[in-house]
Amino acid sequence: MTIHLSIILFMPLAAGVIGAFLPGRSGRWLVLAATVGVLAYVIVMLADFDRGRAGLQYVTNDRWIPELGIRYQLGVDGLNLFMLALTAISWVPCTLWACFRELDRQRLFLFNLALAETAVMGAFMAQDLALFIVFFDLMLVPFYFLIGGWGTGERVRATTKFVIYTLSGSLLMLAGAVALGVLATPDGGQISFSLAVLQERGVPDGTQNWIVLLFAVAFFVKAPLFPLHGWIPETYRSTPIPVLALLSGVLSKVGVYGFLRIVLPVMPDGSLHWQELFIVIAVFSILYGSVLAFSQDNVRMVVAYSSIAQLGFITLGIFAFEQKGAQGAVLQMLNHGLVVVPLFLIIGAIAARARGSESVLELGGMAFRAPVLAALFLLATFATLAMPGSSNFVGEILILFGTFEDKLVYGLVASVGVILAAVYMIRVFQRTMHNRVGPAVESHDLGGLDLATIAPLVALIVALGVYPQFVVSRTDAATTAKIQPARQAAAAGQTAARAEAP
Amino acid sequence: MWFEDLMFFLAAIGALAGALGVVVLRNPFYSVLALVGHLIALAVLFLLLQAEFLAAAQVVVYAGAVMVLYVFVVAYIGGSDEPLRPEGGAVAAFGPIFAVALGIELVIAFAASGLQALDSQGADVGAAFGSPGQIGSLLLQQYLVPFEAASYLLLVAAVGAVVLARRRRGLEEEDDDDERRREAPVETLEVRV
Amino acid sequence: MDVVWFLILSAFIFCIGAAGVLTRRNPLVILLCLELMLNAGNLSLIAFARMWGDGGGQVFALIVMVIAACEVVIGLGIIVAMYRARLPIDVDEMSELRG
Amino acid sequence: MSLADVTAPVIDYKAISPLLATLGGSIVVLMVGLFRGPLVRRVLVPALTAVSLLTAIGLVIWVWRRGDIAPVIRGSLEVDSLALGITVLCCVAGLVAVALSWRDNAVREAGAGEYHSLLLGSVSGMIVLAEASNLVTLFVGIELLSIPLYVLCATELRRRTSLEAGLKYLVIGSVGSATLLYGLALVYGATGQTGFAQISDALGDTVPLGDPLLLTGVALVATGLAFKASVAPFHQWTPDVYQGAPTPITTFMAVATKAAAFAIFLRIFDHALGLLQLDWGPALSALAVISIVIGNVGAIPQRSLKRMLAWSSVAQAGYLLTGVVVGTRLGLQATAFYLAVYLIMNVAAFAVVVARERVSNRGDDISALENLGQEQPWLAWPMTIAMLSLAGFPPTAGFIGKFYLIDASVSGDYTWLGIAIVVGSVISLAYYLRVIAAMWMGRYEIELPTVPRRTVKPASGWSPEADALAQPEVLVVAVVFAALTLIVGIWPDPLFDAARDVGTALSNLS
Amino acid sequence: MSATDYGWLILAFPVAGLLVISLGWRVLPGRLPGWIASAMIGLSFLAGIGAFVQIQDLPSDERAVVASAFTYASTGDFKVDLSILVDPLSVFMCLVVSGVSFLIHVYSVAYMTSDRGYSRYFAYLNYFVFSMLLLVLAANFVILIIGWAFVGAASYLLISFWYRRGTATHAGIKAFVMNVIGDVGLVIAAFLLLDKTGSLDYSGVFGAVDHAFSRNDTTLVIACLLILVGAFAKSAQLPLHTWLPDAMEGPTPVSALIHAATMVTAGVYLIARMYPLFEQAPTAADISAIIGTATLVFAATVALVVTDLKRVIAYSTISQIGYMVLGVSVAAYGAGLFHLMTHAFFKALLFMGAGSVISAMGGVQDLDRMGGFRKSMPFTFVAFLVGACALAGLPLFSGWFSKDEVLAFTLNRGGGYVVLGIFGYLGALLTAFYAFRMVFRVFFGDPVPEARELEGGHIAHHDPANPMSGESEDVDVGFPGEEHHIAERDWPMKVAMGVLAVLAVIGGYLQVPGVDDAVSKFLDPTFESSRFIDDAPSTAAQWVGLAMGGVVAITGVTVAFVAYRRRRGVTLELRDRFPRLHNFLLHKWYFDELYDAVFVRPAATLGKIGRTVVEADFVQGTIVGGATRIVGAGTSFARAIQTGYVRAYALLLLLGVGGLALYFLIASS
Repeated sequence: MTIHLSIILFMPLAAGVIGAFLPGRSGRWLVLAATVGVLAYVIVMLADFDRGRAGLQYVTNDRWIPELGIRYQLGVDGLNLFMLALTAISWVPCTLWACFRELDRQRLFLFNLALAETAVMGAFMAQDLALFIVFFDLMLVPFYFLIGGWGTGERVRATTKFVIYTLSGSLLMLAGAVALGVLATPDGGQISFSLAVLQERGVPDGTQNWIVLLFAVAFFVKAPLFPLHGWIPETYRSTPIPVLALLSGVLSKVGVYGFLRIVLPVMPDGSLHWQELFIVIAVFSILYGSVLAFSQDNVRMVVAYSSIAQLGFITLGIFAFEQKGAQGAVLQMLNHGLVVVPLFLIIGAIAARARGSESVLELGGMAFRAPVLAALFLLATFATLAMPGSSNFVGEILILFGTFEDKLVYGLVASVGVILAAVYMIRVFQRTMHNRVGPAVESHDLGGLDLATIAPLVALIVALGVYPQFVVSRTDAATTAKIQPARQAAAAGQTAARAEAP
Repeated sequence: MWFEDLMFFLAAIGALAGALGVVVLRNPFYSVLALVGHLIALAVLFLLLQAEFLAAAQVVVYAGAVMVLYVFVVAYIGGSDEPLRPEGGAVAAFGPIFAVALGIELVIAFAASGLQALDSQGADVGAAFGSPGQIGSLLLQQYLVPFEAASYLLLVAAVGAVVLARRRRGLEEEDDDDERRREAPVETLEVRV
Repeated sequence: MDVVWFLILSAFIFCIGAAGVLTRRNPLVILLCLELMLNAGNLSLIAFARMWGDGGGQVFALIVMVIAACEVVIGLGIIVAMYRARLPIDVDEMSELRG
Repeated sequence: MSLADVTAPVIDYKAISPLLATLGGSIVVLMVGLFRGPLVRRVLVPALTAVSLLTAIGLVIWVWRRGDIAPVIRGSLEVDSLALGITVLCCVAGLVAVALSWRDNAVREAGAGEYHSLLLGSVSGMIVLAEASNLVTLFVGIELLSIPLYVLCATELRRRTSLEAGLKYLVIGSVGSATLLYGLALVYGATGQTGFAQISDALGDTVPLGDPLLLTGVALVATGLAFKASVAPFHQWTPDVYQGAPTPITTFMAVATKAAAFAIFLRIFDHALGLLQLDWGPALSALAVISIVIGNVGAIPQRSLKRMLAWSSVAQAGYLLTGVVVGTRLGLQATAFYLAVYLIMNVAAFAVVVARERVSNRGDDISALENLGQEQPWLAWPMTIAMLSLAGFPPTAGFIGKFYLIDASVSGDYTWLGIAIVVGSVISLAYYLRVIAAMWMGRYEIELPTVPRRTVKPASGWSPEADALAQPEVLVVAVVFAALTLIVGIWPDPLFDAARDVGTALSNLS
Repeated sequence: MSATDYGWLILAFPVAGLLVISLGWRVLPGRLPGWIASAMIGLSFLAGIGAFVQIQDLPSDERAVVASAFTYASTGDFKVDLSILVDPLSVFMCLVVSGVSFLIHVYSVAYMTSDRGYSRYFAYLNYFVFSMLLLVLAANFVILIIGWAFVGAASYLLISFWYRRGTATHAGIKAFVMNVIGDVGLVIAAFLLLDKTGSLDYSGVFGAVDHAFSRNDTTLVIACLLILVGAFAKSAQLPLHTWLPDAMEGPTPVSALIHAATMVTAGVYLIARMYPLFEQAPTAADISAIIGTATLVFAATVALVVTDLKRVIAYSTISQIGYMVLGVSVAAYGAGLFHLMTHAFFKALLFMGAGSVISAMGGVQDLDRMGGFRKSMPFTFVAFLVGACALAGLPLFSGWFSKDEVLAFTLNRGGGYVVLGIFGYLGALLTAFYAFRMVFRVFFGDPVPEARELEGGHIAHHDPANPMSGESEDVDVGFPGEEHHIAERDWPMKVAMGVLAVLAVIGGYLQVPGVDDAVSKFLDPTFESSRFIDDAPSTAAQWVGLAMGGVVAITGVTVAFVAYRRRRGVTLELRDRFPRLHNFLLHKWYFDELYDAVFVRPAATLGKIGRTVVEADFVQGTIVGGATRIVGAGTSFARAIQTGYVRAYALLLLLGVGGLALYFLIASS
C-alpha cells in the first residue's frame, strides 16, 4: 500500500488552523483527533514498512521552487521512520495535556502545538536540503510562541534567547547549504538541493570542510552540545512542561538526525576532517552534562543537563564512523525521546504535588502516597540511566562498541558517563520519591489524565527493552548505507596514511 | 590670449571671494549678496568656456530672480546674526578640514587623470557652440525628456511651496498654545485604548 | 586657459560650499551653500562640455539651474513654515529626533 | 542654423504611457483639488489618484516586454522590464500611501489636491529615475523624486517633528544630490558622454579603466545613490525623517524610494559602469556590510516602531546591495525579487503602525502594541507575519528573498557577503522578536515607557473608541499584504517569473 | 519436556509472581502476596529439579543445551539472542538460588507481616529471584549483563526498601553505583572478547579462546581483569566491598537472601563460568586468587571488632566469599561452588537468627546492648549456634567440609599458592573466633531487659527508631511495625530456620573426601575441558586439610570462649593496649574515608566548578555575554553618532564621500 506522507505532514496543521476558527472549546477535539490520526497513520506505516530496503519509501517528489532548485521531496527510510514515530507518539500525550488543562488562549496553544508537529514531521521527512532547512526554521516559530506565551518566569527573555541561539545556527547552515548547492552544480547544470543529487554530485574536500562546520554549529546548538548549550538553562526553566517534553525529547533529535541524513552522506571528507574534533566535543559534553546534572538541585535542570550528555553519546556514535555506533545512535535517538517525554510529564506531576516546587531540597518521600507515580518514575529513571534490559542500554552499548573499534580511548572516557548517569538519575529519584517527606510536598497518586499521558509511554519503554530488535531490524539497512561514504573516506584516509608511513 | 587668462584669474578670484563670503559673513543678507557676486563671476567663467547662453541664463534667472526671492525671505523672517553655540561646535571646527580634504582629493583626481584633453583649451568648436540655437535643438531633440521633466519639476516645486507657505486657518489662532504643542503635537480629546 | 584650471576652481568652490554647510546653523545660509555646491557642479559640467566640445554638458548645467531653483523654493518654503510655527530658524535647534 | 533642421524626435508613446498616466494624473488631481468641499477632498481626489496609479499599473502590464529593448526618445529613457517592474512597485506603494493617508491629518493640512498631486509627482519621478538612461535624466529623476517628498515630510505643519524631518531631509538630500551631481559631472568629463550605453562603450576606449578622474566620479555617484537608498554611512537621515514624517509618507518613502534607488543603482553600476566592477565591487560590498551591521545594531534600542523600521530598512538596504555588488544576472533578479518582498512585508508592518498610532495614546511606541494579540488579532497577525518575514523565517516571503540573495552572492563568489546577511539577520531577531513579544506575551519585561500620555485627535469621520474596524482601509491593507507575505513564501513562482523577466534587462550581464 | 523448557519455566514463575503482585497490589489481601510469591519460587525450584533430572539423562558430553527465544538485537557483528544455557553449573546455581530463596520467602511471609510495603516487598523479591536466575541461565554476555544489572537494581530497591530512612537510601545509592561500575567493566570486557573472538555467546567465545588468544595474551588478561571488576563489585571483594556492610540497612531477610546467600556469590559463579578465559590467562586467575585471600583476611579482621551484629555477619560474608573466589581462582571449581552452597545455607541461617534477635531488640543491632537471649529464644539460639558452628568450620558441620576442601586444593597447587593457603587458615582461625564472639555476646551472659521482657511473654516493640541514625522511625513505611511478631512465635519463620539449620548440618555430607563428591561429579561436565580437571588433591591430603581446619576452628572457638566467658574484659584490655590498631580495624581500614576523599569529594568539587566557572563564566559569560557585549557596543556607537544635528549628518556623509573617493584614488593608482 502507499502511504501519503503529505497527509501525515499537514494533517495537524490543517486541524490546528480550522480548530483556531471553531467556536468555543470544540476546536481542541479536532486537534486532538488529528494528532491521534497521525499516530494511527504512522503505525500503519510502521507495519507496512519494508524493513529490508535501505532506500527511501513512500517518496513524494514534486516541483516547488524550480528557480532555486528546491523540490518538495519527502521520503521515509530506516533513518527517519522511528523519528516520525517518536514525533507522532510524543505529540499525543502533550496535546492531551493541553486539551484538558485550563489554559488561557487554549486554541492558540493548540494551534502552535499542531504547527510544531507539522514542522518537526517535515524536518524529519524532507529529502531536499532546502526543504529541510525550511522546516528546521519553521519549528522555531511555534516554540517561540509556546515558551513566550505560556512559560513561567523570565519567559520572554528565555524564548528570545532560545530562538536567537537556534536561528543563528540554522542561518549559518542556510548559508552553508546554499554554498553546497551552488558549488555542487556543474557548469551549465541546474542547481538542485535534493540530497540524492547533492550526494552524487559532491563538492571538493577543501570546501566541504567549512561547510560541514557551518552545519555542525546548527546541529550542535539544536542538540545541544557543549559549548553551544548556553540557551539551555533559561529556556528549560521557563518552558511549560509538555512543550519542554517535546523540545527536549523530539526537537533535540533533529540536529543529530541532520548529521546522519545530510552531513555524513553528502560531505564524507569534510566529516572525516572534523571527526576528531566532533568526537572530543561529544565526549566532553557527556562528561560535562553528567557532572552538571548531579550538581543541580532543580529536577528539570538535572534532566536538561543529562540530555546534553545523552546527545553527546548519540553524536559520539555517529562520528565513530562505524556501523554499530551509528546504529546505536539511531536507536538512542528514539530511546532518549521516549524516556525524556514521560520524565518531564512526571516532573510536571511532581511539581503539581509540591506547590510547584521542582527543587530536590524541598521534595522527597512522595512514593508512599503516590506509589504508581513512583513506579513509573522508577522505570523511566532506570531507562534513562541505560540500565541493561532497557532499550537505552542496547543503544549505548552499541555506541560504545562502535567507538571502541577505532577510538578506544574516547570510548573508555565516555563510559565514565554511564556511571555518572547512574549517580544523578538515582539521586533525583531518591530525593523526590524517597527519604523524608519534603517540606513542600502534599503527595497523592496520579489522576486519570496523568496516568493516560504517562503510563503508555512507560509501557512502550518496557516493551522496547524486551524487544529492541523491532527497531534495529528496520533501521539497520538505512543506517549502514548512510555512513558508508564516511567509512570509505575514513578507510581511504587510513590507507593513504599507511602509504606515507614507510 | 592674455586677455582671457586675465579674465579667468579675475573671475576666479571673484567666484572664490563670493563663495567665501557666503560662508563667513555672519549676516544672511550679506551672504546673499556675496552669492550674487559669486554667480556673476561664474557667468564670466561660463563665457570664457563659450557658454554664452548659460552665462546669460545665470545672470538673468539665477542672480536675478532666485536671489530676489532670497532677499524677500530674509527680509520676511529677519536675518539675524547667529551667535556661536557649543552644540555642534565640534562639527563646525572639523567640518572645514574634512571639506578641504575632499577638495584636495578632487584636485588630485584632476591632476592625476591621464586625459590629455584636460590640459588643453578643449576641443576646437565652431562659433555655434553654446549658442541658444544649439542648446535649443539639443533640448528639443536629445534631451527632450529631461527638459520636460524639469519643467514639470518646476510645477511640483511651485505646488510644494504653496503647501508649505500658504497661510492656513488654525495656525495663527493657536499661537497661544504653542508651548503645549511643543511636546504634545496635536490634541483635542482623550482616547482610551 | 586650460580646462583643468576651471575644474580645480570648481573643486574649490565645491568644498567651500561643503564647509559652509558644516559650519553654518542658519538654514538660509545653508541653502546658499548648497547653491554653491551645485554651481561647482555646473562649472565643471560646462568645463567638460568645452573640453569635449559637446553640448550635452551645457544642457545638463541648464537643467541643474532649474533644479537648484526648485530646491531653493522648497527650502525657503520650509523655512517660512518653521517661522510661522514659531520655531527657531536654526538647524541645531531642530534636533528633537535623535538616537 | 534655423528651426528647419530641428526634427522632433520620434516618441514611442506606448512605451512611456505609464509615466504619462501618473504625470497626467497629478495634474488632474491638482486641478480637481482646487474645488474645496468634503466630497472632493475625502472621495474624489483619492479616487482619482488611485485610478491614475491603477491605470499606470495596467499600462505597464500592457507594455510589459521581456528582454532588452531599444531606448525611446533618443536614448533618454530605457523602458525595459527592469524599469517596468520598478514602476509597478512604486505605483503599488503609491496606492498603499493613498489608502493609508485617507484619514490622515497630513492630507487636511496640505490640502487633498496638493498632497496627492505631490505624491503622484514623486511616483513619476521614480518612474523617470527607473527608466533613466542618461545622466541628465537620472539627475532630473532623482530630484523629481525627492522634492515632493521634502514637502510631504513636512506637511503636518502643526507637528514640530514633521517640519524637522522635512528640513533635515532637504538639507542632507541636497548635499547628497550636489555630491551626485559633481560625480555625474566627473563621469561625464571622463567619458564625454551622457548616455549610459555610450558611457559603457567609452570605458577603456576614450578613457582608461583605471583613470582617477573616472573613478572619483564613480565614488561620488555611488555616494549620491547610496544616500537615496539609505545605505550606511549615508543613512543618518533615515531614522529621523522616517520618524518625523507622516506615517503614510514614511511607508511610501521606505518602500518606493528604495525600489527606485536600487533600480538606478543596478542600471548605472551593472550596466553603464559594469566594466569597472573590479573597482567598485569591493567598495560597495564594504558599504553593504557596514549597512547590515549599523542598521541592525541601530534598530535594537529603538522604542518607536517607525524609527525601528527605519533602522531595519538601512539593514535591508545592505542586503539588497549585495545583489548589486555581485553584478550578475542572478544578482539583478535577486535584488528585484527582494525589492518586491521588501515592499510587501514593510507595508504590512507600517499599516499596523498607522492603525495603532491613530488610536493609541502611546503613538508609535512599541508599548502601543501591548496585548494586541488578544484585543485585535486582525492587526496582531499581520504585524507578526511581517516581523517574522523581516527576520527571515519560513514560510514567509522574507525567507525566500534572503535565500535568493544568498544564492546570488554565493554564485557571484561573494560567499562572505552571504555570511554577512546571515549574521545581520541573527542580530535583527533581537528587535523583531521584541515586537512580537509585545503583542502576544503580555507586558513581561517590555518595561513600559515614560512617554507622556499623548491625546489623540481622531481623523475626521470615525470615533476614537472604535477598534481597528473603524479604519477598514488600513485593516485591509495590513491583512492583504500579510497574506501576500505568506503566499509569496509558500508559492513564489509567479514572483520568480517576474523577477526572471526583469533579469532579461541589462543585456551586458552574464 | 526438555531441560531448556524447564529452564524457561524457572524464569517464568518469578516473572509471573512479579506481575501478579505488582498489578494486584491493591486487591490482594493480608499475607496472600507473600504466599503467592513463595509459591512461585517454590514452583521455580521444582522446575529446577525438573531441569536437573532432564540434564542427568543426557550423555555427559552433551549436558550443555542452549535455547534461544528470539533475536534481542543484531547489527553487524553484534548478534545477540535472548537465549539461555542449561548445563550442570547453571542448574546447580538455579537449585541453590531458588531453594534458598524459597525458604527466605517463607520466612519473610511472617517476618514482614506488619510492614506497609508488604506487596512491594514481595514484588521486589520475586523480581530479584528472576534476575538472579536470568543471570545464571544466560547463554551470552549481553543477557548475562542484563541479569547482572537487574540483580543490582533489585538489591538497590531492597536495600532502600525502608526509603524514609536516609541511611537506607544512602546505602542503596552506594550499592547501586558500585554495581554499575561492575557492569561497565563487564561491558568493556564483552567488547574485547567480541572484538577478538567475533562472538558474544559463551559457546562462541569459549570455543574461540584457545586460537584467538595466546596464553596470557594481554588483551585477554585485561578482559579477565575487567570481568573480575564486575565479579568483585558484585561479590564485595577488595576494593569494591564497601557497599555490602551498608547494605545491611535492608530488611534482614533481604540481607540473608541477597547479601549473603545468592547475589553476592554471583561473582564466584561468573569466575567459574569464565574458567576457559582464566585458564588461558593464568595471571588474571592468580590476581583473583590473591585478592580473594586478601579479602578474606581483611574482612575477618574487621569482623573481630565491629559491634553491629548484622555488620559482623556481613563482613564474615565478605570473608567467606573470599574463600570461594580463592577456590574458583585456583581451579577448585567444585570446591568453590560447594562452599558457595553450604555458605548459602548457614549464612542465611545466621541472618535469620540475627533477624529475630534484632527484632526482639526492637531494631537495635548493637552487640554491646545484647546478651542472654539463650533462655528467651531457645529456638533461635540453637539455629544460630548451628550456623555459627558451620561458619566457624567446626568438624562435621558443612562449613568444615567445603572451606577446607578449598584450602586443600589451594595447597595442592603448591608454589606460591601455599602462602595463600596459610592465609586461608589464618582467616579460618579469625572466623571461628568472631563467629563465637557473636554467640557468646548475644546469647550468653546476663539477660538484657529485652530478653527478660521476652521471657515474660512480651512480644511487642518500643517506639521504633532508626538504630543507625537514631532518628525516630516513620512507621508509615513499616518496620518495625508496632505489632511486629518476633521470630520464635511465628511458624513460617521456624520452618525456614529449621530447614536451613538441618541443611547447614548435613549439607556438608554431599562431598566427603573419599566417600563421595556429589557436587563435583555433577558439575564435572561443565568443567571437563579444564586443564586442572585431573589434578585434585588425594583423599589423604584432603583429610589432612580437614584435620588442620578442624584444629584451627576449635582453637578459634576456644579463644573466643576464654575471651568472652572465662576472662571477661581481656578484649577491653587489648583494645586499650592497641588503640591504633583497634581504630584502624573499627574504621574498616579507612576504605570509606579513602573513597570519599578520592572520588566523592573531587566529583562534587568538579560539579561546583563546572556550575560556577565553566557554565557561568565561560558559556554564559564569554560566549553569550561576549556576543551581546559586541552588539551592545555597536548599538551604543550607532546611537552616539545619531546626534540629531543635521550638520553632523552632513559631516558623516562627506566623510563617507571622502573615504570612498580615497579608496578609488588608491585603487586607480
